[in-house]
Amino acid sequence: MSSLPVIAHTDPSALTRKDFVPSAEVKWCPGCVDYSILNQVQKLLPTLGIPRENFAFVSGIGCSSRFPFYMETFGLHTIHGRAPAIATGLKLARPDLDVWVVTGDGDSLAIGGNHFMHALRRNVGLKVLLFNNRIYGLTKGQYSPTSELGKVTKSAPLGSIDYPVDPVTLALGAGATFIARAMGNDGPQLYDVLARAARHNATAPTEIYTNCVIFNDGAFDQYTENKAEAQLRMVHGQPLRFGKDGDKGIAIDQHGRPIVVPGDAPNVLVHDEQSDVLAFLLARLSPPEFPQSFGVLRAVERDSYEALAHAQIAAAKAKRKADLQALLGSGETWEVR
Amino acid sequence: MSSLPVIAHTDPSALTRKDFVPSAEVKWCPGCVDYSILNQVQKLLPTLGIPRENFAFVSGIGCSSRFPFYMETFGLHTIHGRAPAIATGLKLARPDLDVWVVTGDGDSLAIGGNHFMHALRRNVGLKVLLFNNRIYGLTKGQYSPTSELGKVTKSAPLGSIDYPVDPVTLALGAGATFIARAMGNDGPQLYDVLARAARHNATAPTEIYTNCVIFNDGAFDQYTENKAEAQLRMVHGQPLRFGKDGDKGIAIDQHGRPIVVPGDAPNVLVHDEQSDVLAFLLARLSPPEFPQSFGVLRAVERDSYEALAHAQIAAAKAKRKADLQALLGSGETWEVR
Amino acid sequence: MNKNVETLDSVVIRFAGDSGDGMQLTGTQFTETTALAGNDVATFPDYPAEIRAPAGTVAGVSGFQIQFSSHEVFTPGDAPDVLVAMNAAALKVNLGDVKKGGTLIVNSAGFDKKNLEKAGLARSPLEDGSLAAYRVIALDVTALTMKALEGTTLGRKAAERSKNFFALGLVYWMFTRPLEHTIDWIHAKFAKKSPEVAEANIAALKAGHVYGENAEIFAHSFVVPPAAIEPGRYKNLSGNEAIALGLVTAAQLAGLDLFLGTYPITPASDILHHLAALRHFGVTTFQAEDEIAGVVSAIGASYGGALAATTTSGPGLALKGEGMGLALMMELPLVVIDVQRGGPSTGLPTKTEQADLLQAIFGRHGESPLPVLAPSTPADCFWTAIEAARIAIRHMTPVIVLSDGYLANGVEPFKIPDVAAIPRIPVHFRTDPSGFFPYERDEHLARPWALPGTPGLEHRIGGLEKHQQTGAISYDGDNHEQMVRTRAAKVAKVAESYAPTEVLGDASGEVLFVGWGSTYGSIRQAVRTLRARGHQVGQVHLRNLNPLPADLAAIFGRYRKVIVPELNLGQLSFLLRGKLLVDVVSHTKVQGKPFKESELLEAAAPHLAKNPKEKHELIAGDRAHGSERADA
Amino acid sequence: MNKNVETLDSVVIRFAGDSGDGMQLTGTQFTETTALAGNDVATFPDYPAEIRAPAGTVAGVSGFQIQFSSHEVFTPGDAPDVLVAMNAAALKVNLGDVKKGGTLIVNSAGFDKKNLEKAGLARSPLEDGSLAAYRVIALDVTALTMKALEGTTLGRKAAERSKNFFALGLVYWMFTRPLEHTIDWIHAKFAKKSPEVAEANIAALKAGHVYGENAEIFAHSFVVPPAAIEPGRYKNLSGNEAIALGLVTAAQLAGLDLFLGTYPITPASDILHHLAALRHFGVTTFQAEDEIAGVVSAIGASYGGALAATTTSGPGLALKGEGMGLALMMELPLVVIDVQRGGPSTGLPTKTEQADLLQAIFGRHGESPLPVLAPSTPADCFWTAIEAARIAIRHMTPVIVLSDGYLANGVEPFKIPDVAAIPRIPVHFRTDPSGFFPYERDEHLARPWALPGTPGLEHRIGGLEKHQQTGAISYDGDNHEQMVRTRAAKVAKVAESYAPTEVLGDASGEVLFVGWGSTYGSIRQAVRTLRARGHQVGQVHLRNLNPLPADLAAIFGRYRKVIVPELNLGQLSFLLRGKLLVDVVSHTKVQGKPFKESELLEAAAPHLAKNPKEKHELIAGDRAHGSERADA
Ligand SMILES: Cc1ncc(C[n+]2csc(CCOP(=O)(O)OP(=O)(O)O)c2C)c(N)n1
Ligand SMILES: Cc1ncc(C[n+]2csc(CCOP(=O)(O)OP(=O)(O)O)c2C)c(N)n1
Ligand code: SF4
Ligand code: SF4
Ligand SMILES: [Mg+2]
Ligand SMILES: [Mg+2]
Repeated sequence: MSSLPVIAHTDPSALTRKDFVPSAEVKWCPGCVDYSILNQVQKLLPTLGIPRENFAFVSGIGCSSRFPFYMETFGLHTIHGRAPAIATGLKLARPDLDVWVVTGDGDSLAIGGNHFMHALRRNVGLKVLLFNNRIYGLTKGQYSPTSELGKVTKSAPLGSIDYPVDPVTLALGAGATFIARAMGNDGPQLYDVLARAARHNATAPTEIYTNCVIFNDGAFDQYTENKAEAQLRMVHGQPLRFGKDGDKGIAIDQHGRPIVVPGDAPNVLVHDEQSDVLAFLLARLSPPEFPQSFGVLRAVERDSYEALAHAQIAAAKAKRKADLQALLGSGETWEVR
Repeated sequence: MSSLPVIAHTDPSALTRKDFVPSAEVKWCPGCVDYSILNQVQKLLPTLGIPRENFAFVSGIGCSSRFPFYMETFGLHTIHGRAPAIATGLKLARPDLDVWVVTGDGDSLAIGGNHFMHALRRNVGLKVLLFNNRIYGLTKGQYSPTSELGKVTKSAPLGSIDYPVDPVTLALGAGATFIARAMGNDGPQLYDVLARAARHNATAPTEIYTNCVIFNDGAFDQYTENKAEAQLRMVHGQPLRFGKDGDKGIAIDQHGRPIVVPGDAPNVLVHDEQSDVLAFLLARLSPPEFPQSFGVLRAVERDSYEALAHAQIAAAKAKRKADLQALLGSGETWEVR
Repeated sequence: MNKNVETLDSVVIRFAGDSGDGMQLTGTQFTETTALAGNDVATFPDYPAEIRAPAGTVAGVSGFQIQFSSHEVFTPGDAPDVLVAMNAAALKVNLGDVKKGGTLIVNSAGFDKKNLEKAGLARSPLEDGSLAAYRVIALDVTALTMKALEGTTLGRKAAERSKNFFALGLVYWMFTRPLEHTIDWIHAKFAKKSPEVAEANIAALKAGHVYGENAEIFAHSFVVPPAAIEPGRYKNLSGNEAIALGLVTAAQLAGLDLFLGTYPITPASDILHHLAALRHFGVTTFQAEDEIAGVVSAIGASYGGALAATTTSGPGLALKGEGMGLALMMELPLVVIDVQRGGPSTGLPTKTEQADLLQAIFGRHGESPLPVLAPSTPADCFWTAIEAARIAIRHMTPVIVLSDGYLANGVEPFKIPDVAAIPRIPVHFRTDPSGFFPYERDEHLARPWALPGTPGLEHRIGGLEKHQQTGAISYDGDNHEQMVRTRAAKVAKVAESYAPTEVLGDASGEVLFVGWGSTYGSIRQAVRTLRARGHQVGQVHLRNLNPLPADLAAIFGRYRKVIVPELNLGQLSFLLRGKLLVDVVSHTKVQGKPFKESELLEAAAPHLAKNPKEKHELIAGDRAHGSERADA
Repeated sequence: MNKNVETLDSVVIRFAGDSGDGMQLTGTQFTETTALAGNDVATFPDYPAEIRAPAGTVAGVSGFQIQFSSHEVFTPGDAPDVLVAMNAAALKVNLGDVKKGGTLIVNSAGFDKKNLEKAGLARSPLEDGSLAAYRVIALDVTALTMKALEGTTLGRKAAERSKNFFALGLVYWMFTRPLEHTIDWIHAKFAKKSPEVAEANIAALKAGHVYGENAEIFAHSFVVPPAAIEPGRYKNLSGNEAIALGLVTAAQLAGLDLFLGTYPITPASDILHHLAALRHFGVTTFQAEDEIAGVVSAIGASYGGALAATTTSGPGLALKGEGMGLALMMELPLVVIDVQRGGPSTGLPTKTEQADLLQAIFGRHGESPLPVLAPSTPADCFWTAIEAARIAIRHMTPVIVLSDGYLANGVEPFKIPDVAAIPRIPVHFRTDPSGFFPYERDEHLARPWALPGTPGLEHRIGGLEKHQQTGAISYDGDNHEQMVRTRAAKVAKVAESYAPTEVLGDASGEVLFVGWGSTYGSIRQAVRTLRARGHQVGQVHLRNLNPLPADLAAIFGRYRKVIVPELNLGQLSFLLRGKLLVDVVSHTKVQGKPFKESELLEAAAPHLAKNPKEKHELIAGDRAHGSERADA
């Protein structure tokens, strides 16, 4: 029925990074890690075989949410926290589009926590770039839901008393079919992870650690100063090892608690992107006792929400004719002469 | 500074169930499991050693949220989804009160999902009764965020396409220090679990399966029809066994996946309320492959939000005098004559 | 046996009983049969607030009122001529409304000790003489039904459930109505699933009819001759269903898929339910996590090229304010339906009210004007939904439609339109990239609808103020002023497409009633009565609340007084005063109920001439100038 | 060397540079020193919208304007007499505002090729003759500063950062100002953390001063003699800080703990920041997950007996509508602060606007009236916050305070009050259980504040309509009507406590300006000028927007015209028209900026007498009847 214009698409094979760079000036602070993420995304998109006009970036409000302005694609810079819900409507209406959500830790976990959670549980086909700088950047430095306990900010001059939430465990709790984590300033790592997310069939959130040089500088140094000890790189089917030459491994005890064992111990766990319990365990690891996990924690295929929605519509259409005149005239009627 | 009236409290040792029964007529449908929950709560409160006037019940909107009207305590029947946030304000202002939140699966997980999640991560001292009937009762039977895929309701005549969310894994994902699950119509089970929740120092949510006889009758029959096989009762420090005479046990494989083993197998897991990974694993179990877990999944002590808040205020007061005249006159001033 | 038949002009009848007694069904059947017989009808269903209030109590009483007539009727009537009461609580709750001298048909089985207790009555009104002012027909409907079903295979309880059909049969006899329509309906409804129930219901229905025929309790039966109604095919339609059908029709007229993003709330949920059943029309209904997600998902869908709508009631409208602001800033079409209920806060969720008007017009931060419409009858909900979609698309703007609980659940005969005769809704998607600017405007001041997926149209828009042509973020003060004034001008421009305001009744005279929304029928009825008494009275019923029509001041000037009746504290009054500087008389009521005709007559009384000049000839439809209240 | 000193009445000076150049600090220091010197001052800081816009660009320009005078001043002035511009972008952005013939002090180092490029300038305005209409003083501030710092331990970059102090020193010389205050301030600020920075800044400051003294670029320096200001101790206070202090003071006056539930948003966040630093006053600040949690947590705290507040800006106010409805239904005290910014939607978040007025008054579903107040100056924010708390507690109601971005960040001298002299806020917590009904009312129509924890007061309330005395749920229509009208009457009653409306200027005459909020100063300045020109002009500045004072109609009647200037599309105008049926003249501007005096003079022109009767003697304070604009 829909009369959307029938359109000849452009050829995606000809696309290069430059095609995704608009003329607009990028206005993040010099040194902000947001630049690095922008760069990786602009590199990634031309490799996906999708016509440029089919990309839509939807963001909320925050420094990170300025992202769509810096992409030569369709872009919506909306209101604070609501991007996942707006994108859900767009993806439901237009499953042909490749819809990306760009959001910050405040945008997605403070005001937008519920929409984020529901997009995940519904498994809507959205790629979600969660710029986690553990601070509210745009509003000049209040603590966020991911800020550490005791953090001193303008809104918590004696230190924050809010226990932080971990976006990854939250996503797992909501039933996410995909969840990944990457360092925003580690180009290759980020690229690899985003390349996986881009190809996931349904909701694909990536938590990206994003250093804010102005209001939370150095927040992620702990993961880069001694990378081998501080980062656990997860590879599906491979043992979960870290440290110098993989001399340490992650295992699990009888209470279901993670433990560190020698890298060659027989009980070193093997990464399995299908196991949500394992993903939860890996997400819970954190320094100093453990390394922090990076990469794809979980990836399972499950019908996306829009696929189910359109299958239902298609089935209904196959079964019943959409005759508007008949619909209006249905039920008990009578004739007045 | 506060001039709240100084009040002689009533003697809690004299309280009985009857003291908590108000004159208001209970208006749930005959047969609704909400009655059973009301009954257990009214039995439990007099055992807690708390003066009656110190109980406050805060609810949102829904059949379940009518609960405060049926309790002879202080009660707020507020707006849809916001009870955890209102209760957070109340508890912060009045840590001396015993504040209970009463909510439904729609109230706490649809519109109120974010407040629920944030109350949990902040660890506010609230007892949360989550009446999960897997349906919107009050608005006459739409599917809820906990309704099963394919459920046929007025708002989904061809079956719901929403993957349900599990309140327990969601709570764990948010970092809950306590989470429990009980059958609403199993009086003793419910009483035991609520007695534990009532004594937890911080956020204590209990998911209560609540059969709605009108719009979702029989939703939980699967857990009662063959109780031994269908229910895993968790006891801290005890092996996780179920089935006839505990002939089966829950273990974990190298991928972190749960498996069923003979009850006397050496690798049967031991319940540990301190292990959130184990709690996540237990929460994920569900029929037909596994039993459903009931009881306390997780319970750890961690300072409550209001305790931290008031400690900070007390420390600040100890350090600096609150002299309003001095505050108004602080900074650069000058005299005009 | 008395075979007298008396002819009546209009009758008001109310069926009342416990919510388990099937009164809504009984009322609906009576309405349909009556409409089929050619009467004009207007109905008012009245449910209890609780889902399942305890049986037999006052809180559990359910009612259904119908006015039917041999001329046009506009309201279900003020006071019933006939009350059918199935138990003591139903009598207690409804008696006060019944006309003195009216008829009470009561099921005496509903007045036993237990029932009296539950109703909070010390003694039985059937016995204490308190019903002396009425004609009381008490019969043991329960026992009579049981007797009629002797020999069927049904148990006592199931059989008892048929008692409403006995009552219906009796009333059918009373008003000389055929049983066929209801018998057919029972067949269709029960024959497959439980043929015994069908059989029992039919038996009860016939028994009631026969009882009327034989028992010597009625002096005579009545007949209300058919009304002169516009020819065509009709069906009964509730406001909520009409909105759903209107939205689907609008989508078809525009050639778009319909997207509804919504969160359930009384009394709006049924719109979702109706639309969810229309997947085969390409309708997507998204039951969101809350009202905010409801409206913003619709914005996303609109951006993608769907006809997008969101439905809610007052508390939800409050929550959608920020989202609507985004839609009007992005200038995307969106239909927002607010089915008003008693407020503030949770208020009276099952009752009707008109108190969201100013919230709809002003309830967003910043200068954020948008068109606001209100349907006047259940069937008009259909046309108003289409009109809202038309404006939304033509002007690229969100539009609010203010329905209410009374329209939503009320039912009236709806003349089934010929789809082919309804004007299309033109949609122009921008496809040409050359010279494309996201905020360039057409003659309606609308910007282009530029869909993602269109090569060369890649652009970025959002909630920040934008450059007046390129849509790029602009912090420039002059540009902001220009944009603020342009958005206002765009909405003001909607009024240019209005037909001249229709004046019902006298085109000038003593009093003009100005109303909006569901008060249409009550006002219409009052105007008719006043004119019949010889007064010169007109009626303007506004469908467009924002912007207001340009010709109102001129019309107002033709009457000595302008009275504005509303189910709030005077919101339209305030609006008219502020916009037109006219000292209108505000007449308000906030009881969760529609106006009675008598209340409006009283309101008019002080402003009427002492000696009306002459009796008017009431022509059918009494329109001053006669454009159809349809989407012309 | 020229030692001439010229005496001036008023001067307007603007400091402008890159956001990294410390212009806000420079402006603040100049303001404080000038206030200490006894002038009356008014300021306007103007930040860039971006957090860190690229250095040197137009988007990154930051400005600070001060008017100081030997008589009362009410605005930072329309057009600067002196502009200090630290780079090309700053000159470009600000030049248009400078008075023809005004003085430009420019840092020539900010006009190199790179800077010109970033500013989007093809040629240097210093060289292309485009500044001929001004007195240009171009000096290489950067180099001069570097030179002054030779021998200090600081690196080049750090040293360069002191250049704003050089400029400040120069301007201090120009206006014959002492350096002590700033030197003290530098000591206090930097001495501990980085003594070298302190040293460098002081050296730069002194060098600038000496440069003015020695370089033969100024014909003379100026002096602006002290103004006649009410005696007392003063300090500079921004609107946001004033709100914070007002809330803490109100809590103390009421003997309650203060609870703030809020979510950060520009330009309101600073209120949170200020209050978060006051834990030792028993203040709880709860940084909630969103605005809804912000307002409802405050409701919870209010129910518990705290003085509860929530702070936000437009988008947040839209989100809080449902919560405010709950508060007014539960009838709990609550102070809602809306610091308005440019809208709609995200709009112009760093700019000022007054477009939330009708949203504040009408933006909730159902009939949900509540008191609305607006402060008129930064210092008045203090008193308005106290007044809001007083009304909230006395009438048991939420109250909205409408501040705006201009007040929030603006700074003015605040006369430090004697706390002991401010009237207490009486609080009565109900403790007696005998005869307790949750919705019984006192003489203010307020219900009792009954705290949990009080034995025998156990009761249940909520958002559903309640019985007018017991507070039990009531679906009764008459009760609902009674409650709706009572809630309205309660809010209307607030007006009974107002002092007679203050009229500034002439008590009758040609024109009355009626304003509200931050336009106070501009209007005041315009009225002063018009009266000086001999016109009879009055000013009413409304602090109470809802309910309106009862005496307005009488006052309006004393003028030939009523002009209502607003930074929106005429919201107060509409309100006054609707309430009073007066044909006021609306004068509006929506550019994210305050009115200029000249704009108001123009607006008044068509309505003024051609030949004003006589020149008025302008008495200090020019009040018609003189109640203090404080919380009396
Ligand atoms: C409804 C609403 N509330 C609050 C704000 C103010 N606000 C804008 S962005 C933001 C938080 C930004 O933090 P985050 O999402 O972490 O993004 P970042 O700037 O750190 O990238 C807030 C509170 C707003 N614009 N709208
Ligand atoms: C803001 C708002 N949105 C929607 C509603 C309508 N509403 C009331 S209760 C409810 C859901 C009830 O479901 P649940 O929380 O599961 O409670 P139950 O009735 O099943 O106990 C809804 C949608 C409302 N009252 N307010
Ligand atoms: S404030 Fe922080 S997050 Fe924002 S642009 Fe600057 S560095 Fe990046
Ligand atoms: S509708 Fe369901 S949940 Fe609600 S009261 Fe009835 S049985 Fe209980
Ligand atoms: Mg952030
Ligand atoms: Mg439920």
